[in-house]
Amino acid sequence: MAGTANTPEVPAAGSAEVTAAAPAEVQTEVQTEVPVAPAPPDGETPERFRARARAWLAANLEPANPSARGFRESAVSDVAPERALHRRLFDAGFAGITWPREYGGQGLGPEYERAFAEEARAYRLPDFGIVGGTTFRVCAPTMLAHGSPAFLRRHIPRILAGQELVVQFFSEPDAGSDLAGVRTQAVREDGRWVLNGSKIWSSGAYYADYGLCLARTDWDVPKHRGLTWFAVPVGASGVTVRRIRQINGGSQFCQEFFDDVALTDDDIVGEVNNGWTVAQTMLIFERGGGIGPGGGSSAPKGIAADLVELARSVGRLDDPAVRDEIVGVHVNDVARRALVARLGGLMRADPASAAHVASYAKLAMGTYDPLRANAALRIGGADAVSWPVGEEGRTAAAFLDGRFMAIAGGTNEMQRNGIGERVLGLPREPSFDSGRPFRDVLRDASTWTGRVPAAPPSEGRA
Amino acid sequence: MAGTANTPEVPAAGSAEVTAAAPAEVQTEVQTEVPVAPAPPDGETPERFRARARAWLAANLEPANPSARGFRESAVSDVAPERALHRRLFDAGFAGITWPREYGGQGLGPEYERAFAEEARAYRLPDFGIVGGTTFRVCAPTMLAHGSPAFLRRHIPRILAGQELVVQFFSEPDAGSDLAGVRTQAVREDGRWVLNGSKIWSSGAYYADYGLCLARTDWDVPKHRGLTWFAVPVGASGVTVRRIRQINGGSQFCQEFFDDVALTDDDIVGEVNNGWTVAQTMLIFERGGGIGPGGGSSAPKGIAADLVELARSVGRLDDPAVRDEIVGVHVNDVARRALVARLGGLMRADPASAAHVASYAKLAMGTYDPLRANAALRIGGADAVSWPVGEEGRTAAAFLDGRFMAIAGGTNEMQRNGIGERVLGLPREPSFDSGRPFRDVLRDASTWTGRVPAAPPSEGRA
Amino acid sequence: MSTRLLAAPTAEQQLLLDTSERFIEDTLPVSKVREIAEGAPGPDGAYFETAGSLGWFGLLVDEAHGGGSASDNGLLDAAAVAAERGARLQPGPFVGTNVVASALSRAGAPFGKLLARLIAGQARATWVAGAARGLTPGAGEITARAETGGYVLDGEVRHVQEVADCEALLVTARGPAGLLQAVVATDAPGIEVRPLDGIDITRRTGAVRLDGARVGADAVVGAPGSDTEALFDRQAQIAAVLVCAEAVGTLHRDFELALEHAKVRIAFGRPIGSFQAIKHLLADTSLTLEMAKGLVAAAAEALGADAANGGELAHAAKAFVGERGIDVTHACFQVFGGIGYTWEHDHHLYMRRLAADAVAFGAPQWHRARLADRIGVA
Amino acid sequence: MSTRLLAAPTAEQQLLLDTSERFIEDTLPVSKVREIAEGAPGPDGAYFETAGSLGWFGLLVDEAHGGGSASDNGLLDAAAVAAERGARLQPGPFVGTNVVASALSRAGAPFGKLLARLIAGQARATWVAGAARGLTPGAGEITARAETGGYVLDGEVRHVQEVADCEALLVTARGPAGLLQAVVATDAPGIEVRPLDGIDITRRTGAVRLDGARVGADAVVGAPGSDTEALFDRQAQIAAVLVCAEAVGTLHRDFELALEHAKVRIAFGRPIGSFQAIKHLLADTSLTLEMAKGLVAAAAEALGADAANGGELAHAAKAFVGERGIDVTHACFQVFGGIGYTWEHDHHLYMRRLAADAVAFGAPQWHRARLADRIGVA
Repeated sequence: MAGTANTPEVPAAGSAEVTAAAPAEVQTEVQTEVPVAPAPPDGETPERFRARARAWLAANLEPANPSARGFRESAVSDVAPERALHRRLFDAGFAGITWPREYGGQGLGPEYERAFAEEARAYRLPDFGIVGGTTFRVCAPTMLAHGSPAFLRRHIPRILAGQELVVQFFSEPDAGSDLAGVRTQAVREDGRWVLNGSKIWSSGAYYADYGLCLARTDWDVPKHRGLTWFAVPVGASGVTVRRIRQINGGSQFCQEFFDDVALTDDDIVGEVNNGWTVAQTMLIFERGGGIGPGGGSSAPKGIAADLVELARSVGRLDDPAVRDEIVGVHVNDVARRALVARLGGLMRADPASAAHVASYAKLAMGTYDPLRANAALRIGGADAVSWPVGEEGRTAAAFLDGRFMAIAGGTNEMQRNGIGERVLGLPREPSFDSGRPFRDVLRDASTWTGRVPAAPPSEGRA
Repeated sequence: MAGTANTPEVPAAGSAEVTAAAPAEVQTEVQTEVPVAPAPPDGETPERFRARARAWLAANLEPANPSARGFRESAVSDVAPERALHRRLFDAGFAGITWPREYGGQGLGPEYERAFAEEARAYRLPDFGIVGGTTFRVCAPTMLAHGSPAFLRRHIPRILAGQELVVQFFSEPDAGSDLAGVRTQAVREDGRWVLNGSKIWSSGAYYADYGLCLARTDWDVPKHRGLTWFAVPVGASGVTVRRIRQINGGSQFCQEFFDDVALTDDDIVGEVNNGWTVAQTMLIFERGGGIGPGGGSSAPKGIAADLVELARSVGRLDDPAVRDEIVGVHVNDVARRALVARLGGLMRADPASAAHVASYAKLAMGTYDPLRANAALRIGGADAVSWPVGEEGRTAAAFLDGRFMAIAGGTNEMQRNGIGERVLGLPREPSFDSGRPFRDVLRDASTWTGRVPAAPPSEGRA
Repeated sequence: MSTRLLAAPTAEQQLLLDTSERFIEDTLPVSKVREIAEGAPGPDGAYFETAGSLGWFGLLVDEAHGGGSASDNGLLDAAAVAAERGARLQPGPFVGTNVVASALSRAGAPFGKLLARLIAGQARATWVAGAARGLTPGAGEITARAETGGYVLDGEVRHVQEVADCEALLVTARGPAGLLQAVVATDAPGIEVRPLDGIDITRRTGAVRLDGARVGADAVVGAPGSDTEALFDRQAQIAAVLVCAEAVGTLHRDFELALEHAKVRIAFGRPIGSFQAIKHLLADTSLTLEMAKGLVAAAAEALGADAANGGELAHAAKAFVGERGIDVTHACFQVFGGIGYTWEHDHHLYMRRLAADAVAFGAPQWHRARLADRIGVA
Repeated sequence: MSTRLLAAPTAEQQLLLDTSERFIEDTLPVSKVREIAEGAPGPDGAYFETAGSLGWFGLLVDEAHGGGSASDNGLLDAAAVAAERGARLQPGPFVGTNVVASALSRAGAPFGKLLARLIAGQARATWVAGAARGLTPGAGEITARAETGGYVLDGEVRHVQEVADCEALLVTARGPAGLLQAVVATDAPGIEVRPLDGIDITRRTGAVRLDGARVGADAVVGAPGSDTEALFDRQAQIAAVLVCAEAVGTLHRDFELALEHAKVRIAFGRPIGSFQAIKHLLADTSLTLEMAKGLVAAAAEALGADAANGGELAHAAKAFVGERGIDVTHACFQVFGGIGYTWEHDHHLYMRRLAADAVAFGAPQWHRARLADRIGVA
């Protein structure tokens, strides 16, 4: 009777705790190896490169299986073959095509990357699940923008060779929307850094090798100013990774606990106490995947096909109320797609506005996803809330997941603030934590009265 | 083609400006007369009183006409007969039945008032429209609570005799939700007060005799502390009353302009600079009419009869979408009535909470009235937005009026703040104007940055 | 801690509620419900017998048949108890048992023995209606054919809330003379109860299959045909009121947790409840909740007193609570943020329960349609 | 000042929009529209002729018939112009004239002379559909009976937007062989145009009565029957896109005024726009507005390019803008507070316009029903 929507691999009682032994082992073994990628041939052209890629792909990779569900949540052991596959790409000179030569990339232009992507479309490429995106599209680009040459020489080639998967240790149990309100701290002691605290919502940390961790390194300055990024080995002593069991039964996200984890200056990305600058770069990369150039061409055909199918399956497709419900969803669906297309146009017209305007797309998801999930629940009726043992309760699972985009990666409220202040130019929210030592902010927040101190005469009358 | 919903008495272009000549004239004429009411007979009992009232009513008043629309918006001249009728009640000892004898009332208990109300139900009583309620249920009770004996001896008997109608001069063009943010000022000069500024949303001021006016008398203290109430003769020199033309074509509300209006200490209600205390009393009386003991018994029968009639009149009563629309409205209607009944129970159980809990009823109106008006617009379709010349566009007028309760008498936002902080106990909004001279508040608001000054160390660490 | 479904309970009602709350907190608090949801065994017989001794199952039964209520309105009392149950996610067929007991009480003597067991909490029962009169589309229907001295019942009905533990079922079937209702024992031949999985892991939902199940004429409740249709409507209305009352209790507690979170959770140097975005969301949600409580209490009061508008209010209550309850739990989720997304936090247990309660005993659409039938009927 | 219906207009489109905006601001800004609403005479012939010279009425007409567009998609150009018109509450049958011009352009030569006058702004026209195909329930219908050489038209249709000033009407009638459309001159015998009052005081709405009005076979547009039904659908879709584009402009300006108000209005020592209650309301409203703009532009683009999903997008646009536009104007009203309740403030002019535009050329319900017809049609 405890059976729920979908609880594939997580033990029924409590959450799994792993100390990520496997990655640590791998890491120890190869600690000193820095893989070297072949240089591109002299006189390389996009055409020659394309021909070379085509031949190599045909000889080395298997055809893609479009019906395969893809790697999403997996045991650590499942990642090993994917790592090996990535290493073969690396050794053949097809990993990091546009990345700098000195850090294991090929140093070629984007036209080479496009050529490879076109040729590779029909093949099965390495799939690291959600950690793949985090590693290659968020963490590594952030490292390249802010890491020291020595740091990059140590890490980037290994990333490109599939030896290092990197996730974000960013959000905290007590710092969600308030991203800079970090309480995990790194204290300098005897020439090294000692990390204590906890991070949360790290996707797939349980099979990653490193976490890029934002820690407070100075409590006596305003919150944005005393932060530093560290690359923390997931397998280091004192790191505990706990998979979070989600309400839908899945457990893709993790919480980490740091108990006197020893780090060195070599692990720092960017400058000490300048971590917020690095964070802003990271947030831009994180949002990068959010909005494409437009949704028109890939729009599904017809009227909300999934809900039509649902209504048919429960025998209610002829119910006028159900049909109107479906039409209502469809209207919002096409309006959302049209919005994304419009935002693409606005961003191209004014690239500087892109980061702010993107909030519309996020808010649209956070607003309409739950409404859509509710509509499906109504259409499904009793069949949506109970089902034969062993079957999948997909409508129920979607309902439980419906608010995901309203909360994760910046809540609806944060998007509304962003749109209100940065797009519409509305006057700012009063800030109670931007100009004061973070230590004091935390202390005073616990005794909040709503009272605003009177400005000192000199300042107030300036 | 300019014809709109209902524009009865207001000239088409611009708004009517009146200087309230008629009331002023009346007032001058009777300036010194203080009417005297007869004392109740010795040994009066509720039974004897009732018999006396019954006989007097039968001999003196006309039967009530329940189908008469009632006095709502009228010319000044229409009020004269109502005043005369009230004077007859007064002279017969039936005005101010529970009010103090020394101020022209009868000084009897509430059971006498109930007896009179029951006997009088079948007769046509004086009807001052909206100003009647303001005078007798809001302004006079406030005066009785805070006015000096001399003030009350001058004004209350005249109010009871129908000679003084009193409205509120409270809201300002630049102080709506922020009721205490008053900028109309009274300056003390040569032993008198000089009033300048403007008030707005005074219901029926154009046929009233006095306005109870809240004015700033000290700019160098926090906003709640430098306020004083004055009874301003509407006909005084320097007072201009302008009827506001409303979006629905009506013009029940007024704006007043004060241009060096001379007042004296005798015109003050309560103490100088203690006006906010008086205001809070007034707000309690103002809200008093909002919630009865419950809505169950007077609930209309059946399903949203007005919308059913509308749907029938446009030939859409058989449309399933229209029927579902009507049901949706009905469900909200009965939930609102049930809410009012519940609030009555909660208030009786805990009278101290009444003022705060009443916000639910107000917010329910502000939330559901617009939805109901929108539903009617959808049901009415094209017939709701255009109609034969000369007919009344009732659905359209209701739509234009639909937000009235969301804005007037405390916006939805103010109700939500009240519920959040005073009922639910949520932490307070930061206040930027409660602890500082109002002069400084106004100056700084115009250059708002959202920056909160750091607390001086001594205060912050207290 | 009380949900205060009744704005002003009488002393007797308050006693019933206080003892019920204490019993639940001592016996089956939410932490234990969670264990059941994770696989521990459900409440035992002692739980139900104690509940019976508190009066939970006799509130809708005439005193002549051994029932009794705290006030002169047993449905109002039952609704108040249901709200306290819902706030603590109590499992078990409270709604079903009360609906069946109410129906048997009206039917009288022949069912005295079963009724006594139900009242005492020695047995549980529920109502198996399925798609009869459109109540639960797609849930399947039972048909009854006459045979000498009784009927033979066939068919399958899914989505029967809390059926697992029931000793008897009140089955609605399509018979030769129209709608027919009969009491069957779950252990009788030809009857099979099969568990279903579901979103609400705090309750046990199941399917009931009747395969040539025989019932005697003495098992028939009320006269088949239009009389039974009227009984059906009343049962649906009572069930609607009680399941709404449980749901309102669930909403109350979900909201209470969100409110508490808003007061203690700090972001940007302030408790998040000091931000208008959160404060106003909670104020609006609180308005919905107060309206829901008022409406459910009004419906219970009117239906329990056989007032003319009782049925109408019951349908309105299910329409309102079924639909707006989902909005309330979404709003709470938004206040919780990420923590509400974790299995360890209780929010999802409330959210799951509300999704299932919304369609139990008729989805809002069905109850709205009943109101639409009354349009233009003065 | 531009509404930016197009995220990235071409230089030619920008030129069309700039000249249109300048023309409106110079000739008939909102302050003058207000005077017309209060009783002053409507725009004169020069207004329409200048508009014609800017290209407003030829955008949906083939070059062969004297039309021309700024881009290769005349409907997209027309929608962009319509948005600028709507932002400034421009009166006159822009939508109707373009719908008629588009229909006549397809029909070709016989209507060349009228078409030329329409394009030049020397004459206005609109489409009289009434309740045909359910477009405007209760609006009345025209019937056509055949006579030698043509038809006789009878009936009355109400709720014809901006009919007062029209020289010609495209009338949809129920004929002997199904739906039939014909062009009639408003001064022809048997035709009467009667003004109506309405919520939108910036437009003139009227009723059209045909009493034995005769039209020759050469006045019939398209082949009666299923061919005309397809024409009808396309006309309804074009009209939907254009009236939505005007409405989106109106929404844009109402929102712009509310936004400005939120920045300058002070309460509690702060601009009210610094409060989350107002800021978040405006952010949500802005999202709706951006979605509306995106959807209307997408519909214009697809329908104007004869893409397969053009009709579907047009119906969706009318459903979205017609319903959510009312929400947007309510939100703006809430930001204005009391000032929005005064006749002197422009808000109510926008609010009135939006209420009327929502039902013009098919209420959202009708367009939703057209989408429902397509459910399950891949």
